[in-house]
Amino acid sequence: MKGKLRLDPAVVRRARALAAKAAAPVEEMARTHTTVSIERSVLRLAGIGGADAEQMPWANRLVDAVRDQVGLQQGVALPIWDALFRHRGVDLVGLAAKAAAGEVAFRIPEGRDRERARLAAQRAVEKGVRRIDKNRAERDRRIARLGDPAKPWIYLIVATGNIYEDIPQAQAAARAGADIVAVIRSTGQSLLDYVPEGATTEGYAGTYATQENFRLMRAALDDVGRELGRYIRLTNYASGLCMPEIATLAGLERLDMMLNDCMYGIIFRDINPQRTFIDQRFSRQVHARAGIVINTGEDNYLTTADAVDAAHTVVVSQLLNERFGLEAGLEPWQLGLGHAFEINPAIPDSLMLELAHAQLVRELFPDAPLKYMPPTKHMGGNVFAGYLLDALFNLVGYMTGQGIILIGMMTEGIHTPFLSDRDLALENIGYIRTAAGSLGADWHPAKDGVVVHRAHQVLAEAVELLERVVDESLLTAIARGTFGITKRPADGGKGLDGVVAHGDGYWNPATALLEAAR
Amino acid sequence: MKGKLRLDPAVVRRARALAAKAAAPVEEMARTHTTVSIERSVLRLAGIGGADAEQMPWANRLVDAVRDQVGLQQGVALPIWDALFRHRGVDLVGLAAKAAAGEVAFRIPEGRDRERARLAAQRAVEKGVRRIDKNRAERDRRIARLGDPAKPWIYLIVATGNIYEDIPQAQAAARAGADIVAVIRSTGQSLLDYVPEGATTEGYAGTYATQENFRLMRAALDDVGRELGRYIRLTNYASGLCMPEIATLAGLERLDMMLNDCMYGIIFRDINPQRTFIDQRFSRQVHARAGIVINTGEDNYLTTADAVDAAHTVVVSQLLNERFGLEAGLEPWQLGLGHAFEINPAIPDSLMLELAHAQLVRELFPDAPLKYMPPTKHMGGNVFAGYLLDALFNLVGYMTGQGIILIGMMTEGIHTPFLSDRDLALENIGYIRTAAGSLGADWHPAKDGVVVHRAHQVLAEAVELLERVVDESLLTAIARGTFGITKRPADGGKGLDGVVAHGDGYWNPATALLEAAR
Amino acid sequence: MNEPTVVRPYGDTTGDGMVQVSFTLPIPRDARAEGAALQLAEKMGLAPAMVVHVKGMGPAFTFFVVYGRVAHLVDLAQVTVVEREYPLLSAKEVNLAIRSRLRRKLVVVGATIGTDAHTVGLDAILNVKGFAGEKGLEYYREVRVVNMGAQVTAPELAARAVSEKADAVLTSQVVTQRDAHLHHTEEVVDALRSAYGDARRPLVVVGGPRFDPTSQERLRVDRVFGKGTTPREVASYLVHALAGAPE
Amino acid sequence: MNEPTVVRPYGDTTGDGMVQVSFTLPIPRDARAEGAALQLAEKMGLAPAMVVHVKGMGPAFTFFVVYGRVAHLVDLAQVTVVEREYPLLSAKEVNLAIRSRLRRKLVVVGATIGTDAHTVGLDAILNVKGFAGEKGLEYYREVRVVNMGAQVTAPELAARAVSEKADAVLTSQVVTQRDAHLHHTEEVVDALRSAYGDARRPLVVVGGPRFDPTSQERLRVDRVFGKGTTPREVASYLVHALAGAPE
Ligand code: B12
Ligand code: B12
Ligand SMILES: Cc1ncc(COP(=O)(O)O)c(C=O)c1O
Ligand SMILES: Cc1ncc(COP(=O)(O)O)c(C=O)c1O
Repeated sequence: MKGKLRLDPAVVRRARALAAKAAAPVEEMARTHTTVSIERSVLRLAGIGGADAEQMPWANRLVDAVRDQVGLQQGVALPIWDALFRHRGVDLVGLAAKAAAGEVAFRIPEGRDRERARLAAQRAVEKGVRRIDKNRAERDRRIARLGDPAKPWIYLIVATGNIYEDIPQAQAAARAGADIVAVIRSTGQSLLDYVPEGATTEGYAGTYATQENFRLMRAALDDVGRELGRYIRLTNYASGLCMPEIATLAGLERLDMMLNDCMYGIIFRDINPQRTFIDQRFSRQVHARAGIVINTGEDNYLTTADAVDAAHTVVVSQLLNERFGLEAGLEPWQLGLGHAFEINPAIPDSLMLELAHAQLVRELFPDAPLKYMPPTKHMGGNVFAGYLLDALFNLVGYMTGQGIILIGMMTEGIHTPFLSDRDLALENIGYIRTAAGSLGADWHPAKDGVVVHRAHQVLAEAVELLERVVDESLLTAIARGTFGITKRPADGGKGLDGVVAHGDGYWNPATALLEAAR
Repeated sequence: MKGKLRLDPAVVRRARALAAKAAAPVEEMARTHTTVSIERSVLRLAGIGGADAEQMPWANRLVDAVRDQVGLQQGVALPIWDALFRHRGVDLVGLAAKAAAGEVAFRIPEGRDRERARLAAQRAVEKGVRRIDKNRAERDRRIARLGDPAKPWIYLIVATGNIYEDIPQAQAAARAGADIVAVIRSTGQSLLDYVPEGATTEGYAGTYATQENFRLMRAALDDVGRELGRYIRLTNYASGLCMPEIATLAGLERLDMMLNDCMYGIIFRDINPQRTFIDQRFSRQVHARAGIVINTGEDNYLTTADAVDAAHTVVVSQLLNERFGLEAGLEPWQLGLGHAFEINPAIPDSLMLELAHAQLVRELFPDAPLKYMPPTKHMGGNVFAGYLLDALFNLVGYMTGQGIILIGMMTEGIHTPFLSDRDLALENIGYIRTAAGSLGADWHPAKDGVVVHRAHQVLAEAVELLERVVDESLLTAIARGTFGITKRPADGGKGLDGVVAHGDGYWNPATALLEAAR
Repeated sequence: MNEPTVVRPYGDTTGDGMVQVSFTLPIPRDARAEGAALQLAEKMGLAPAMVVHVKGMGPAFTFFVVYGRVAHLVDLAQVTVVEREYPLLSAKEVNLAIRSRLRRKLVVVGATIGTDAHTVGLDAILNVKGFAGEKGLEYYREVRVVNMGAQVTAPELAARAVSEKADAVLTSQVVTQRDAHLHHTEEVVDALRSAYGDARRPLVVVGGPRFDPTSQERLRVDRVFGKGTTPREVASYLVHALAGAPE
Repeated sequence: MNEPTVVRPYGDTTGDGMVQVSFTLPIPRDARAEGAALQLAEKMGLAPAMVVHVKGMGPAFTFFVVYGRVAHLVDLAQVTVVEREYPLLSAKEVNLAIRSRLRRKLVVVGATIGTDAHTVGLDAILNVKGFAGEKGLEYYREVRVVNMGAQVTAPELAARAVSEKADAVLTSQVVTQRDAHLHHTEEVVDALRSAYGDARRPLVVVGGPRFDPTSQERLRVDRVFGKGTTPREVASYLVHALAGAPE
């Protein structure tokens, strides 16, 4: 079937081939490097938790100690499980405490010692992987029992900064119709090279992503899901300096979706590109195992760039995110590729252009759930106009069969959402769904009309841009400001010092387990 | 061309034939009766104006005097112009004053006196008709010079009760984008069997329709139209006990559109059915001459009846309004047939059903401008929900090519519009037009889909109902509550005492002139 | 109960006091406009207030949207609740009460008064069809309903009440511009007084979406029903007022 | 001029005083709810007030929409207008003024501070691309712009100001939750104080959509720019403050 837009399959194939070509060198880099956060993830899978008196997680203390003494070229697993044999009766946290006090001498074990450490590490990490597997089965079981809501899933954000305010708001959102609740992180968390610990009450414009907060919210949503007879999905944010670890914690605490983009941290948080690409691969391997749906962040480009001018950059980025995702083991149904309704409402035919963009993405990625983001940039203080714009966004979402609809707030231009903003937003999409949910079936863009023309144009521009990216390399393209008109040189940004090339004999029990399974 | 709904032309023809059959006896009645208001219209065309100390118009005084003395079976023209010959130097107002003081003895002139009176009356009424003709030409000239806005025309209401508050609001509305301004009448005016005089400042929920108010508003809209380079149309309300006179005043003061329905007064104001049918015919003859577009009131049925259950009654009434209109000399482009977006938004697929209704009417009456009314009944106190509902109404209006869109107010469920409500409403439709004005071209209801199915069903129900109406007669159908689930017996309601059967030799110079022209 | 009795408006955090306000000022959109809006917001108690939207409407008016925090407290203990002082009865109970205590049919005469032509609300209470799934008063076997429709003058209504020996007069008023509903209600009360003189006049019940249900004394009527009234509430009230308290 | 200086809100008639209000109360939607909303409306000065919409949101919150008349007057004479105390210059004039009066390039260091990552506003002022059709400061030949981007700490900014010999430090703050923008501004002021000691510190200019443009004293900065600021306003201000008053 040709689809409503009559896209040329040859052009689509060419676009995918170019994306694979552009991604290849970066994939190779990711396969041959590790990062401090990947190594910490190994320990987290093996059960490390908690923090020292300065609130620095033990995972960080232990990895830093290994790094200081023997480097990370071989990974942390071998030196640490080797040390555990030499410090009988001590668990990972105990070892971390000792190491921090300078009481552990790490080494790269060889021969039988190496084998012994390898086996112990593997067994320890397997425990974590099994817990992830159990969570995945548990999710499937609950969905089977409670039933899965019809697509598009309605996605709502809570962002009070205080997990204990978030919980009632999240439950209220679910009761009012949300299928997915996302807890926005505190600004700045993505630049922390550690994951805070415990239940937190003091975030700015969001709540810290911590294992305990994950657990509390998971339990709260399970409760309300039971009450409502509907599985409520929990979402958080991986992208950032701790992408691998947060992905790991998400698997351990049965989160269902994670914001995880191969370039978001680079463009929007000025995280080093190499660090990001290496981290994203590991994090996606964990997501793949956990059955988590990732959400990518192309929507963000349209907040700094113009949504018409930069429409093709969204498509290019989606093709790259798809490529990196599949390479890491994600299935197509796990690719919640992002895009957004951000065209200036003052321009003529804006709705037709939005339909073109949304339908193009729908047809390019037929199996992906697609995360569709509401207008933000052109939301001002006129809350009535905002409510209307959100309604048309909802309509386009239904007409083009998006999988995940992030609910727009009429007060987007003003403040983080009030309880009532969210309730009104749900009424908004509820009305559109009931009244016009099936309008898309009667929508057939004319062969030579605005919509078809625009979709073809965007795809052509995407192919052209991909050709340039292949030519100059992805890292150069990023450095030149290709995405979100933000320039990020390959050696700039935060976190490059956490990147380490694999040495001969590098070994990571987590990667080994995750890759073996495929 | 078959249209989007694939209506069967044979069914459409049958519906029209049935409407003509149902209308025929009523048309015959209208041709053979007069009313006090028709007779007063003759005097108004001849230039009578003003009122006595009790604010009763001289037109009423004079017609009542004739009626008391000689009856109206011959019309008022002959006895009055006869009397004028016998009271030299006295004009119509003077005669009315004398008659009220009991100083005039009317008679039915015969022979040469009759001929003389006839000629004088004709000459006097011709003056009024010429003024109407001049106004029509003036309208054409202004439109040619200033340009006519593209359809749909945006129709806005002012309703402060005070003509001097109405004027700035109307001008503001035009500046903000209104193509048509309607001045709602004070509640209760339609039950007055006279037209108040002068500029008025004290209406309830509307402003009295008076010749002076018409004149003031006309001038104000001409001013703002010049400023804007766009002809702004002025609308008022004819239906009511004084339908013929208000239609006449509208022609004399260059109004452009008039609410004029063959049954509205019956159903919604409890005016006698015979009176209404007789009055509507004359009033439409005047509108035809004046080049005024009428707006019918089928939308109102959906405020007392359910918009889904009663959809076919709207179509039946439109066919009747069309039939009566054409019979009275209106051209198809003058038939602003009314309908509305009043389906309960809580029911599934409500937008699809609205599209079906609106498109059905569009295809049934391809040359009529169609007046599309916004949601009112399901507008509550949630102004955000209301704003959204209005937006979807606007969208349907554009998608189905309506000619005249009455702008919905988010505060419909609360109060008569604030200035800001109107401004927001115009922003609402402005956005829909700019963003989605061309969506209709890509809308093709599926052959077996909800929309097509619903449209066929409504048309079939309309034909069925028309068959019943033909069988039992239109007056009986009305008495049985067919329209707006309101029962109105043929002898009930207000104003029957103002109806008079033509006697032998009945003569009305206005009808004679208006009918001669065709 | 240890529920708090004093609360503040809630935006997204307990106690934040956030409210939204919009209004038009009859001033041009110029340098002063925002300051003028802030002044009004301040007088309403918003501090800090944030003008988030300013729109000039023609040369002489400006529309504003303002968000802000109010310090006002809402004391729930001070809220006067319009408690129904009578039990809500089923149709059966209503009929039974009338039969056993009034021993004849209860007669109501209903109308929309004055120039107001809105009948949907009145019909919702009177017609069999009813409202919100409840049948109207016509459905009650022991109630005789005279529905005069709309546009009825106060003297016409009073005369009919006399001739029908009405136990209760029910009036509906929907148009409220220039307080039309209040004036028309006064006219009804006066007309009934002159029709009945010192004789015991029927119960006067008024209804409509913009009436304040606590205003009966001000309006000199027996009962006021506001928006969302259901026929059963009215029937139960009539039984309570006219057929004594049920056992 | 005989313009009125005292006005009231305008619904559809001069003097009607009508306003719209919406808010949430942390109470269930029960019999008291509407009364509670009216109490708040009354405290805000709405009399009469009309609760037109009541929506329970879960078991513990209720949302209200209220319309009503306020008696508050707005006295236009009392409105303090933030008058621009400097003339708006063209790019040419700016360059000329700097060249002739400062006799060297004017150096600005800009950053979004703290954990705030919003750069669009800062870039709108600094980047060539500019805002609302006006080119940003980079476009001015006599201005040297150092744009540090976002997520910059106060000490980093202060250090860079010193090393670049900044004439002005421009900070942007968009996230305002828990008054983050105010706290971060304080941090900048303190960091500059410790970096410069008693030496003359650069001009401190802060901007962002939720800043109150009259708050410079409270914030201990030189100038505050709010929403909708254009680069030319900023350039003109810098010239005014750093290169003396133009002739
Ligand atoms: C339907 C309607 C009409 C229909 C009326 C048909 C008819 N036969 O009734 C038509 C189209 C004819 C009409 C005309 C006009 N209308 Co009208 N109309 C409405 C509308 C859309 C719905 C009203 C309704 O039916 N509500 C449903 C019923 C069930 O609710 P209700 O009336 O509140 O009744 C309930 C309670 O109040 C109570 N109740 C009511 N009466 C009684 C009586 C008793 C005894 C008791 C116990 C209880 C009770 O019980 C009922 C059930 O709960 C409203 C807008 C809106 N969405 O509310 C405007 C509205 C009422 N109309 C309005 C106006 C101004 C007019 C017009 C003057 C012009 C215009 N703008 O359209 C004309 C002239 C009417 C006239 N002369 O009176 C205004 C009134 C503004 C105001 N507050 O003053 C409104 C609010 C619209 C607006 N925003 O401008 N209208
Ligand atoms: C774009 C955007 C983003 C982009 C930012 C990309 C980038 N590189 O800048 C992305 C997607 C990354 C983002 C992320 C987040 N955002 Co954001 N974002 C926005 C958005 C949609 C537009 C902001 C914008 O670009 N405005 C356009 C510019 C030109 O306007 P401006 O900033 O006001 O700047 C003008 C003036 O203020 C002034 N000015 C500004 N700075 C300066 C500096 C100087 C020196 C001068 C003189 C003048 C000046 O001049 C400028 C030109 O007139 C707003 C919502 C909205 N519609 O406003 C939310 C918004 C600002 N974000 C918000 C939040 C909370 C976040 C997040 C925390 C999570 C979330 N909810 O999305 C994250 C994390 C960000 C972080 N760590 O800081 C909130 C802030 C709430 C608050 N008041 O505290 C908003 C209001 C959305 C909301 N309602 O929740 N966001
Ligand atoms: C892909 C992706 N990751 C992460 C985030 C959130 O990141 P941060 O917590 O840094 O604001 C976003 C937010 O938009 C995103 O799109
Ligand atoms: C056809 C028609 N005539 C007249 C009117 C207005 O009549 P009145 O002034 O009696 O409210 C309407 C209002 O809806 C109408 O639809």
